[in-house]
Amino acid sequence: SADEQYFPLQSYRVGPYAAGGTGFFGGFIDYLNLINSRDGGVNGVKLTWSEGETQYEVERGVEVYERLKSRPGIAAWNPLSVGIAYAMIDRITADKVPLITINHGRTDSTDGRVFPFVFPLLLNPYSETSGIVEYLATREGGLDKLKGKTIAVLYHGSPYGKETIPIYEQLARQHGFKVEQIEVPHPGNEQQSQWLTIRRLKPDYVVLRGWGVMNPVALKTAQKTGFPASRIVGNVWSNSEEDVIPAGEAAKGYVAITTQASGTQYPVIQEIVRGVYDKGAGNLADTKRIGSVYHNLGVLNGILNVEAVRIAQAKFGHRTLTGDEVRWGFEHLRLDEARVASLGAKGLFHSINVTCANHEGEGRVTFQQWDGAKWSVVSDWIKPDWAALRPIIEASSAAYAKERGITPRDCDAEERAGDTAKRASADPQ
Amino acid sequence: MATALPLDLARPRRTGAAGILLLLALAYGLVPLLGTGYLFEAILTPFLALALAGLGLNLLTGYAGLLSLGSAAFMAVGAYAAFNLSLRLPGLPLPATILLAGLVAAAVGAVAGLPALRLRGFYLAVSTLAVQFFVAWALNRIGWLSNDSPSGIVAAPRLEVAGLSFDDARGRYLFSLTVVAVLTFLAWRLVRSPTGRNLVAIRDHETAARIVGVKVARTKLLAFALSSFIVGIAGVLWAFAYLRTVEPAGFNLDRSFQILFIVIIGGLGTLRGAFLGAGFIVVLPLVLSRLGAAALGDGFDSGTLEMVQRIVLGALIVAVLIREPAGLAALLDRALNHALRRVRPRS
Amino acid sequence: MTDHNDVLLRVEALEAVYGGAVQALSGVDLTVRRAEIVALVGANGAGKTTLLRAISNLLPATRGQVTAGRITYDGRDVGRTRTDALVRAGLVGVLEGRHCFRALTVEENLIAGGLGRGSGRADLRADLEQVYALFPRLTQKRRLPAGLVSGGEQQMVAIGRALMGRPRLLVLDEPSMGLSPKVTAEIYRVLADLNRRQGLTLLIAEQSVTLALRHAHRSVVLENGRSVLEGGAETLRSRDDIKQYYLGPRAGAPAPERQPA
Amino acid sequence: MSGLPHRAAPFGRPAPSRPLVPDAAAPRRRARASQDRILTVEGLSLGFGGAVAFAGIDLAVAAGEIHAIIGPNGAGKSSLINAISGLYAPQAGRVRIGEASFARVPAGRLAALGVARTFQNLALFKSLNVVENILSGLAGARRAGLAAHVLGLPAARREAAEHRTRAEAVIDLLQLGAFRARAAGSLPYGLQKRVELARALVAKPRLLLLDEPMAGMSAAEKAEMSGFILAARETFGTAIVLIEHDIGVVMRLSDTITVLDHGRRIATGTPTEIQANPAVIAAYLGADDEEDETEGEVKAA
Amino acid sequence: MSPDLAFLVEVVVGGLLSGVMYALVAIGFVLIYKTSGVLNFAQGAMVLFAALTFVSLVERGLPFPAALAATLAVMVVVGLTIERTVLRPLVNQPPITLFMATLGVAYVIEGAAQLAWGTQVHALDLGIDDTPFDVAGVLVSRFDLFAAALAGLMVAGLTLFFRFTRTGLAFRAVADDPLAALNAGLRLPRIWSAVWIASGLVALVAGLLWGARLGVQFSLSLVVLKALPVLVLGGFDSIAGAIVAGLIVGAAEKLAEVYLGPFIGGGIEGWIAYVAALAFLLVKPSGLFGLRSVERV
Ligand SMILES: Nc1ncnc2c1ncn2[C@@H]1O[C@H](COP(=O)(O)OP(=O)(O)OP(=O)(O)O)[C@@H](O)[C@H]1O
Ligand SMILES: Nc1ncnc2c1ncn2[C@@H]1O[C@H](COP(=O)(O)OP(=O)(O)OP(=O)(O)O)[C@@H](O)[C@H]1O
Ligand SMILES: [Mg+2]
Ligand SMILES: [Mg+2]
Repeated sequence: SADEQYFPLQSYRVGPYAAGGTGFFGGFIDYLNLINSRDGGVNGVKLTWSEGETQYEVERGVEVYERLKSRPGIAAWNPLSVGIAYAMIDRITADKVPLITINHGRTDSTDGRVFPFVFPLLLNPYSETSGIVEYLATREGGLDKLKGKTIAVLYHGSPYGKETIPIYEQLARQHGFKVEQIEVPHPGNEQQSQWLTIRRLKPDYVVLRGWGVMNPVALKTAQKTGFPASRIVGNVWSNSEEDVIPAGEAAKGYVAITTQASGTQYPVIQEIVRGVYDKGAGNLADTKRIGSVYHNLGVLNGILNVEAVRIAQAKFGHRTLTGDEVRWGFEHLRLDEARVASLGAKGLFHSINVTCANHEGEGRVTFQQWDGAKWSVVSDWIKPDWAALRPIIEASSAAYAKERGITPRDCDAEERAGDTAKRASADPQ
Repeated sequence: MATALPLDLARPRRTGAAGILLLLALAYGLVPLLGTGYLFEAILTPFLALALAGLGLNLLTGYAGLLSLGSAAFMAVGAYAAFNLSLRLPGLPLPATILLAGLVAAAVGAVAGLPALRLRGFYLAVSTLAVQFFVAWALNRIGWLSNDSPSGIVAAPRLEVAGLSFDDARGRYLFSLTVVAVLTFLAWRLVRSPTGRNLVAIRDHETAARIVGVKVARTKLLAFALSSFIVGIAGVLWAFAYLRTVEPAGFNLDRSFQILFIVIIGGLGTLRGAFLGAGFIVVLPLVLSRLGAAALGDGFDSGTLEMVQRIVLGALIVAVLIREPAGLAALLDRALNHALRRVRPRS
Repeated sequence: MTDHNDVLLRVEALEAVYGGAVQALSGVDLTVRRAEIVALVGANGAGKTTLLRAISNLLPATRGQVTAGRITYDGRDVGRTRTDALVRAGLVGVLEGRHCFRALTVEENLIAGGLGRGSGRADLRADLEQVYALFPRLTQKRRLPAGLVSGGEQQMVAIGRALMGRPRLLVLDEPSMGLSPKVTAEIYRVLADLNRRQGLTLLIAEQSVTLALRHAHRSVVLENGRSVLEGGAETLRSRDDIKQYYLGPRAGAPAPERQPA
Repeated sequence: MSGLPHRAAPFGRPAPSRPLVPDAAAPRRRARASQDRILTVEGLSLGFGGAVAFAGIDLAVAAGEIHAIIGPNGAGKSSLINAISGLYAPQAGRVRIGEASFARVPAGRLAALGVARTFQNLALFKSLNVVENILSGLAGARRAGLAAHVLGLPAARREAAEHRTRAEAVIDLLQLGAFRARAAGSLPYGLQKRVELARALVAKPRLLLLDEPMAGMSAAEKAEMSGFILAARETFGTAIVLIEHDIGVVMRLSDTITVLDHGRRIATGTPTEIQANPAVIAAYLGADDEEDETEGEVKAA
Repeated sequence: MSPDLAFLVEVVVGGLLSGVMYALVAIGFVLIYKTSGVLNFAQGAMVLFAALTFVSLVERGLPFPAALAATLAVMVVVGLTIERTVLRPLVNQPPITLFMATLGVAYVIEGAAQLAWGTQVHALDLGIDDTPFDVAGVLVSRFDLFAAALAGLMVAGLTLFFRFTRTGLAFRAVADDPLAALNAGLRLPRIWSAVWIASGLVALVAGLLWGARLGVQFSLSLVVLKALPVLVLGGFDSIAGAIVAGLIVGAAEKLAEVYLGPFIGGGIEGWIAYVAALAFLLVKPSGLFGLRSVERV
């Protein structure tokens, strides 16, 4: 049929964050390409997309949004930028199109009752923090062993960087470790004083909540001040090749959180290599970057988007869906390990279980270590402490709802009204 | 600091007035009728906000000759002040909020202007960077200012005046247009007042200005305050009418530079320069990228396109300056004079 | 006398505008022969400064532009020769309004004049001595930034700097401006001397016309951007209207017609 | 401001109604009679580092007097005026302007003290047009506030109208009408000097300090300018301190002449006295005093 | 040494060494300012461009010296082009116009750099070990020492050049009054080309050293923000000022961050240098060694 589902891409391939943007949007496009060329689209519905360059700047993101929003058949927006995502929340809510902020975005948008169209899939800043603490506990041999330890958090001097300050404090109280949070002013190309402070504090671990150039500089300066890289743990924006390669030797042994493993060994990546790159249709100019962190994240993002469409199609029919219908698909995005395996992504990521009330979907995290040439996974799939986080999230979303005069949805009622969909999603096609 | 000004062009005054009326009629009459959401949301609203910021900076840099790289900070002050005022004084009507936010920005501006009493030129310019970075740091650091939002990004309140909602694309455009029109009118009155003359006098020859009785220090601070007032309100428009979120990152150094380009490219010391400059900086890149996309196809690598566009934009800036160092306003005047002479040849 | 080799500078039907709009020159013809002193005479705004800037090819730097006509200096097309090349070819100018390097000391200002020509150290030293001999006042001020010395001293610096370039054709824009009568006389004496002994050619725009005419061999009158009269200094001195306007007023008689541009 | 004589003469031509070189004797007599000193300088000294700009200068200027200061280049004339107008801080001595006496004149209050000046190197507001430049000379006389002007309140309007009339009167007086709307920076040098004079005059100062107002002018223009200066004195009773190198002009215009050399005052007296003073001739005029175009007249005077 | 004292020394030493890195960037600005009175906004772009060109050539298999030579050549071409297409037509324009023009140049260079070499992040290994060694309890990095030595050499070289050649005089003359300089026969094109080439080379050195530390990527152009306070403190037109102020700024900002940060909040490094420079300027408005602006009426 002539049906098409359209993905407007607010990509950034220029400017300070170009490397991340190129990898992520490259992976996303590669996966969409794969679906089109291998399966002829999703149930015959072709996937289309176009890009608007944002340079990671909010107003350019808005411009691209306004320009592309009237195109037919928009499935979802995937800006991969906190600032742009924030500026879009009102807009997409009014226009009834889902906004996917995979691995980032507003923590309280996890609460789908208040943010019906926003999906911080797999990870939000709080679950990331919790995941990191859980991981450090496994290294110490149990959560109780954290007691008395000192963790220094080196954060980027921006709203993004500061966002996890309260949650670290809370987890420190909860688990009895000491946390020292140290700010690095933007852009972070000078960190001598921060690392000297760290040297004096002698923490057991340093968590890097970094951004862009701040990461390699942190690793280099750590080396200069004699802090071992293996005791530095990077957060989700400090986990890519671009963050470690510039640091050279100094990055060897550095560990970072991730929601998706890197490497090309996964069947879906192999298919992309064969089905897309070998035909000259690959998006990455540099094929060495296939399987890199951002590329795999882009592919994973593609999988999640496509599966949401597929799930929604099962309910609404094999045709171009409206944004609201795709939203429904995201809200029923349940990929268990078996389904993940059948998608060729076993080991690439763990699973996801999005519900009306939980737009994050309880993604698992894992930790990877840089050996100077590549990342390799060094931990199990770790479960953040969702139960502890949920009340904080709900408090925050409730405040937002109040401020904006939003009445939270009644998820149970909605679920009862449309429970046929559950079966549809669980049913592999 | 010396400024590039056309010394030789008498502006066609009458044509100017007619032109402005025509423009206003278009802006209020035709554009709201014919415009699309994209035009309002992605072009006109940011254009108006930045033009207003340019207007404000022009008072300082163009008229008073004081170079500032801290405009974005004053925008931020305006935006955050308005946010906090509307949050903490819920009953306050929006126009009052905006006015007060402007006054807060003006106060900060006056303090930031103190170094101007001693410093000149690029020394002053670089010292205004202290303001730029300090404000960003303070907004980031003092949680109260962003209502303790963990991400530091806060949503702007809705645009409502006396029960009238301006919360759709067209409404936001008309709201911005009105604010800009009113402030532009006031700025126009200002530059033609003795104070406006004093600003230029200080720029052109500070010693002579002092001798003829201009209160130099006071006037410089006044220039900072007035400029920051307008720039602050531009910040309110930027945050409330355009982005609808308020976050420090949007008011970074790049924005300051952008506003400075607007002023210089548009024409220092002319009010219309701010609008021409904003047109150049806001609209031209969009046109370029549309042209590029049209020429090369939609699927073309947006990054490459962007880089080509950047090169073209840079080259255009240099070209405009070479052609007319006094900026687009002078270029336009010259073209107009030329056209007029064609139409009415002098006898 | 109209031998081509003899003509050092020729200006033909020159027109010039500022800022693409203001017509400053609209038809100037002028020849300067070797070893000649030519006085350029004209009211405020007649275009003297503009003409002299055009001769040094400095108009583009002041947002002006030659729109028609041509200037040849010693066989070179001035419009196509950069100012520095002209200076090295011996065409050196003194700008109106002094234009000293204000942050540089008086001596550095003078040296800069020699640098343009590419003088060696020894030459520089010798030339400096000459300039100091001409303007003893500058000797005391050599270490002071030129921006701080008195107006007349700045004028001396400007003239001295031009002399440091060892000109063959020296183009002076109002050299006597702001100088005391004694110094003015001295400057003219020296210039006339250089002219006589070394064959220095001089083109001088001067408001103190008596002074200029006393030394000039010929003079050219500019009016409203046009050269209206050219002749020996004698002829000019004998012209009543010229005399009236430039040499000193007699109540009641009209001055030459001028119009604001 | 209707006291100014209206001069209908076209630009560039001397007004036929009045001799171009007026007889300066009448006002001179009047100035002598008047005892009210407007400016008194006592023992004023100024040096820069080691160099003396001027030392121990005494000077007295009465209301309506034209007092010329002459001297070789670098004698300290401009520095003296700068010190009187508060731009330089003298190391010793006092300056009395009207009733007020200062060790350092506050430059910012100069206009309020009724003093205006022109500068040796043009100090116009280049990008303002001629009218605006002249209006800016009234900056010190402004009463209505910014808000009043922006909102167009009656007080501000009245003030603006009054200032405009005053500016127009000066434009008429100095025959600048044709250049009204030209940016000052684009005018030829001589006219810029005239605009500067206009800017100083518009405030109707009690004391006017002119630093080489006629440099770069032709003889006719100088004569014209002399006429303007005399007219200014005539209409406002302004006392004028004049620095000028054209000795003919100085002789014609001034009531009193002070001669500086190397920062010292070497003579003060009437033009005739000065012209006969051998020290002055040696220091300034030069022995063979032939270069000045108006010498004949001077001798005749 | 007591631990507190050792720590203090370490902070100061670290600050001084960082300061040298700032000075390295600042010198590029000084060169341009010296001949045109303009803050060269394109300096950051040139740092990026030089480093990117170099590293891309190395990655394409060129040996180190060949890549260096090729990059030098490229920077020469860039300098000449800027002179020809931008400076020459804009001669005798006010500084603010030229400032704007350098911005246009920055756009072109940034665009061209990324277009030519891509937006990848590159590692740059100069082969200088960055592991610390211990001097009486204070860690010092070899790399920093190397950078300091290089900066010192450059400053010394340039200072001598300006002092003992008449080029220095010509530079100052051009910056002072370009019209008069033209009129005096100074060869502005040659001077400007020379100085833009020189600042291109300084950009290359800064780009290599900073690139080795940050990785060669877009953010490299942001190092100029570290150089600006150094510039105002030292005086825009003084090379020696750049290095002295670099040291002061480096040490001051580290001390402030470490000892003041805990009280007023961390991350103050971003502006404290500016505030310190500003405070100093209020006492001496043209910086430590900057030329006073000479004005009289
Ligand atoms: N930079 C400029 N911009 C615009 N117009 C100018 C500029 N410089 C000069 N003019 C105009 O060009 C004309 C000629 O001026 P020019 O300075 O050459 O006269 P001049 O004979 O040297 O006068 P003066 O005796 O006063 O020095 C005048 O009308 C003047 O207004
Ligand atoms: N700000 C200053 N710093 C240093 N020296 C100065 C300063 N101002 C003036 N001088 C010196 O003081 C002396 C007197 O200068 P002044 O300008 O008063 O002379 P003048 O009598 O006006 O001369 P001219 O007739 O040439 O204008 C000069 O030698 C000058 O160098
Ligand atoms: Mg002239
Ligand atoms: Mg003087």
